Amino acid sequence: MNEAGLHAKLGAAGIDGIGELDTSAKDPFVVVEADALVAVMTFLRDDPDCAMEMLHLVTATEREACIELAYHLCSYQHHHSFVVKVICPRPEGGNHDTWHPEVPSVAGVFDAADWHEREQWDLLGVVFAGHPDPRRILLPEEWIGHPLRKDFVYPSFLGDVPLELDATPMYERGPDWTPPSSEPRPAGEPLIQPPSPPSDRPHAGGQAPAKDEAPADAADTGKEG
Amino acid sequence: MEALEMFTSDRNADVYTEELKLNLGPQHPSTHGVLRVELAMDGEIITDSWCDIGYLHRCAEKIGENVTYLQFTPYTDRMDYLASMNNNLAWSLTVEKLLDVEAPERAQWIRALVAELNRIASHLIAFGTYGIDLGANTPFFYAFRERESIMQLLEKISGARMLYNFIRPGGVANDIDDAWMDEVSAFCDDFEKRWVEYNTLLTDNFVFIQRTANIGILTKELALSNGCTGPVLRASGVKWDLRRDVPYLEPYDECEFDIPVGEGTHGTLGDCWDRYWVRMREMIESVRIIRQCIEKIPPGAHMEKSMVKMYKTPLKPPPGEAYVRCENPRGELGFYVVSEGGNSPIRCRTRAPSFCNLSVLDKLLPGTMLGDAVATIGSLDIVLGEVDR
Amino acid sequence: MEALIGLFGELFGLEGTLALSAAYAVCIGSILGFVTVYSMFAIWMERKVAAHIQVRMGPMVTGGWHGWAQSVADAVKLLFKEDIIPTRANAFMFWIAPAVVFCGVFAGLIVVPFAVGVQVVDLHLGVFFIIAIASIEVIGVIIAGWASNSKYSLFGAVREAAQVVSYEIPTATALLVPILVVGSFRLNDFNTWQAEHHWLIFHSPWLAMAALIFFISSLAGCKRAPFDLPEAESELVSGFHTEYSGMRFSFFFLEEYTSMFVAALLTATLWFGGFNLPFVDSSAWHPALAMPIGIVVLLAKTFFFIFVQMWLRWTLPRLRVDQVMSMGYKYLVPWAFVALIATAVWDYYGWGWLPL
Amino acid sequence: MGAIRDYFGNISSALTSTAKGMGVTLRHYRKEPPITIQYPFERFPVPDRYRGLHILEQEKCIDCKLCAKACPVDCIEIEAEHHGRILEWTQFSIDYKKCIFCEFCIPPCPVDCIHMTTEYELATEDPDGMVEDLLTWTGLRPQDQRALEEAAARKAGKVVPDAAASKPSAEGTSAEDMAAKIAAIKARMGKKD
Amino acid sequence: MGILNNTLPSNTVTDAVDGVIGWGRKSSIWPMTFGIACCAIEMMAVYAATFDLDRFGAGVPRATPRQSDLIIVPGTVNAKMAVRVKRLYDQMAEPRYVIAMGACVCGGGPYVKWGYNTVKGVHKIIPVDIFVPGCPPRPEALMDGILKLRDKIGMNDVFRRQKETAESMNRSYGHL
Repeated sequence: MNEAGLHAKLGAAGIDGIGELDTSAKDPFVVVEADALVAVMTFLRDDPDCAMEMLHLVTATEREACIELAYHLCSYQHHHSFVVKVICPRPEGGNHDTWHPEVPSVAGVFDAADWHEREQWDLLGVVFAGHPDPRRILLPEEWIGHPLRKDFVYPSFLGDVPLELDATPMYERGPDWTPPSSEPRPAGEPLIQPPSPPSDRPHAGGQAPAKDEAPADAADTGKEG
Repeated sequence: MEALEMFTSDRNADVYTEELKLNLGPQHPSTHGVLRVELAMDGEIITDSWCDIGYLHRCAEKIGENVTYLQFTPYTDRMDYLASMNNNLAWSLTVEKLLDVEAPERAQWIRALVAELNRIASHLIAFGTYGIDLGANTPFFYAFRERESIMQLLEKISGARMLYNFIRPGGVANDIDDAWMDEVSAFCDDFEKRWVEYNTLLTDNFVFIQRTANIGILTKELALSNGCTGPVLRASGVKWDLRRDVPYLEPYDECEFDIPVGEGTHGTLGDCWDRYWVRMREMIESVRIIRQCIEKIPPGAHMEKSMVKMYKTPLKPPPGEAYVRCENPRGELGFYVVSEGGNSPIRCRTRAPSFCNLSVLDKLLPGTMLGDAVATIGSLDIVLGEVDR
Repeated sequence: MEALIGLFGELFGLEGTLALSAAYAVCIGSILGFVTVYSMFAIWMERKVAAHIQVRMGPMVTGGWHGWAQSVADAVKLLFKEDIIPTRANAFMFWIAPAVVFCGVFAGLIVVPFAVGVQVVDLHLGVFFIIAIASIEVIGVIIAGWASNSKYSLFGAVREAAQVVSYEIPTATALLVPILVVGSFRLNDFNTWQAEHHWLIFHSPWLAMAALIFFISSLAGCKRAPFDLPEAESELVSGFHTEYSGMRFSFFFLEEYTSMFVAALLTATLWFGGFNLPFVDSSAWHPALAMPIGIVVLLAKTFFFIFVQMWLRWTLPRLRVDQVMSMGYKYLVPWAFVALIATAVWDYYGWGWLPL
Repeated sequence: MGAIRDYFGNISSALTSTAKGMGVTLRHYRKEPPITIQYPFERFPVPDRYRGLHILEQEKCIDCKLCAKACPVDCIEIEAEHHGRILEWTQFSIDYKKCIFCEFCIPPCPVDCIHMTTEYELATEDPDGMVEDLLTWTGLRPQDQRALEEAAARKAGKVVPDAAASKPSAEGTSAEDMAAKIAAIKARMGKKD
Repeated sequence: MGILNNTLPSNTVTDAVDGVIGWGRKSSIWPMTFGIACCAIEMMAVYAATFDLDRFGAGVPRATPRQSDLIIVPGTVNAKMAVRVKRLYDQMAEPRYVIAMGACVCGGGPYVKWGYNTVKGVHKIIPVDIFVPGCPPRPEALMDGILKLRDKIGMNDVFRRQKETAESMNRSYGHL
């Protein structure tokens, strides 16, 4: 069955909040409401024509206006796959400190979602309501913030472990050294200046100067940042 | 009756028992890197276990959002560092899908050839380290001997021993020549003999079978629900291999090869021995594919013409998203990339096969013994670089 | 021993207790020296054997010729390494454990006849003495594991206790089989008996079986692979000596190799003719000739069995702890008793097996 | 009966499989010679294509910084001052603390002046000693220096005293080495393509 | 103690003793079985048959830090792992040596710029004797590092850490 067939099947299931199939994308997807997610997933798993045994991937993507969750499913019986998306719009001024979008957890439907959802919470700060074990998975428990958000501030210390390039080695610290993480982080002022965004990076649109071009012109193509 | 109850309860109260928490890792000889497992032990028997990962979290997804598409290729090497060709392949296919480009025919055959070679190398490490986990040190040295040959072969064409950065969007970095392919087929002949030796030494060994059969049984349902893929899933009896079912390279469509599936030879279906044996047979299947690749490889370009300029100007795929899965030695590696038309993606998500395979560990361990825990972890064949990314 | 006492009397005029203690000191000193030198050689040999099985070289640089001085360098390094006693460990027990372990195995060497007359004490209960005194080692290991205050150590110690105590039974029972044939516990009697008759391994199939059972269970007693559970590196990090460093750790090393030596030596003495050469009657030789030849022959046989132990170690995977137990109780113990009873019957009827 | 058959089957398979395994190890012990390469005394032949340390043909380099831009880890630092067509070099260094030997700096070079050698030994005691300077001469070459001075003098209308060839280049030997090395690499590259 | 503080006078006897001890130490470097990332595989290749570290007497990988002399840090150390690495180093018995293997542990490597979680060089955590950059370094390069470490050990006095280093370590770790 192709994506259109699956979408039709899903539409016939009588679940509210199922959007249209976006066929313009390379992998056609359907956007569903957050409330309908668990029902949709259960249906896709249990329906014998869909028989999506496996949840491949749970991905949260931060865009300008929203955080978008993509669920990649596939069926080994029927050799088809499907993408379900949930969109959480960004509230006014929502940044990584204040805004944690919430979607229902599908860990009860697919065991595989357990670790994937924990990872999305860890790295992007998406709250999965009803998750059996909502802890961080990759980063240490005492980590502040969610690093895959675009406005994440790079820390310079975790506990007393230095994360800066030019930090003093731990064994050379004086006896009266105190970890700077005890101070509150200044809001909006990163401890390390976050690296320049991708579009400003020197590689962007870098043009090779022609061989016979006067080298004097090449002087101002020097590396920025 | 009351007296008896009192008697028994008193007896129980007298014996002071305490659950022993044993911390396995991150520095432990048999956790294959920096996995940490916390075990609750009742004597030698594990009653509960908690996996703790993240000791090798290297921010790969953040880096992917900040470097260009081409520049991320060497970072994919460093995820599953035992099978970096396969990782390069998956990433290149993803970028190609975003760009609507297809690699030339010869490049596809070269890709399949080197990917299968790397699969053998990766399974050899799994075999060797599994021997060490179970106390047999010698297979490790034999496995590394053959692996060294593969690394020298791949070094000749790519220029690096381990992290090749050879398969790039649009094709492969260098062309291969006939002399090199002759060396590969000589290696294949040698390897098949060695493979029989491995089986005499380890696979058929009575102690080895005792240690692995009926241990860590992963049922089909559990494997599917947890998203296990690759040899772990096939050992549980699911005949699913992307190379055959969704051929993502031309050679996989044209070559003949079998897909080894667990049969429960020495015990229950889906035990450690089955997982091990699926891997061992996959090596031989890879040799078959390599032989056919050498035979059928067509002439032509090794890199798409329009893609050569990517070295000087960054690739700019149109807005959109692509999800590509590849059959890695450890399972299905997927890259989900969201582009908004810039130099770098805005999201670069990796579906790491080891990550999903490892998530089943907590369900396999309770009820087994400490020695079995080591055998189970080894049979899942995880690479922590990929689990934590 | 008596010869030494006499020698001291002649040379220095020592008499009585003084001569006895001087003789003991010399004997113990020489055995200690022998054990040290032997262990160094055995460790070097193990590394070379392992290396060549694994198609590599092993030590090559230290000392020049094939790294012969490798173990000397190891010893020097271990001697000058910091000796850590963990803060939470029981310091006294931690301190005493390596000594207990080493003494138990070391004492076993006292009754071993290396050649005609080369023996510290010719005990009537020689075999029994070795079995008994070697068991002290378990106590040391348990002390070490408990005193370290580490969970891995404790696991290793408890495994060792269970394993060694279980394997005492097949070891002792298998040893009873040649004792039954020879009719003595004295180790020298085995040498004389085998010189007069034939090697005991050829006496009957049951003796060969007893030899196999003894060899397997002595592997477990020495904590060698495939029974190296107490220090199972891939499971328990280093088992009971996880927390030991420097010189104390080297005592465990010494103990392991010495107990290997004792086990191999018992196999050679009890079943393979001791210091007798095959097909050669050496009883009429002059002691000055027989003694060095005897020592060489016995050591050659012993090192052959040590080689087999190493060969096995680098071939086999490790058993699991319950499989070790079931192997001991379900396979080795019954068959050891079968061998014992069958030998009794066999000898009662005076059957022969090989035309010897 | 099954249990008893299992019991004896276990004994026999344990003994036979152990014996077979020991046969394999014994064959390796006796027959197979060690495959060890005794490294400091003998070395593997490193393939021509090996991606080792970098080397720079300084005369050809035009300071376009494309290699630095292509680098995924930003490990190349280039600084030079331009005097018309003549470059006054201050820095062209590769930080091997960051370099991942991915080879992306090689193809973008428009003048084909940066290459990778087959050298790989980098071990050092110094935490700051892993930055390799690829410049064989810093600043201006003597002849360039003279040319610049001449040009300046001509501009000022002065007559330049002819002092050419008064001093031989101090870097002469190293420049010759460099040329030989680069010739070798070029031979290699020619074979590669 | 004179030995501990490295204040014994230099004469024939101490020089000879130093020579013997130095020879013993440099000929018997037991590394710790400790793998973190990609470089660990190349480290395993060094132990394996083709390169065989055992030729220098360094092929006895000990799993426990107490018995090992050398910790090769092979792979990226991140914030979560750094605490463990430091603890492992603390548990080792003197004399102990550290080899930083790979670009990541020498100075951050490819993760230096965007790695929010990685420690930029393990020398921020524990004192390092030899740096072996490369990504990953060839096995020969690591052996080159180990040979350099051997030379370094052979040349040193009875206690490797000079007085000021020992004092600074005393300060930071509270014991020696």
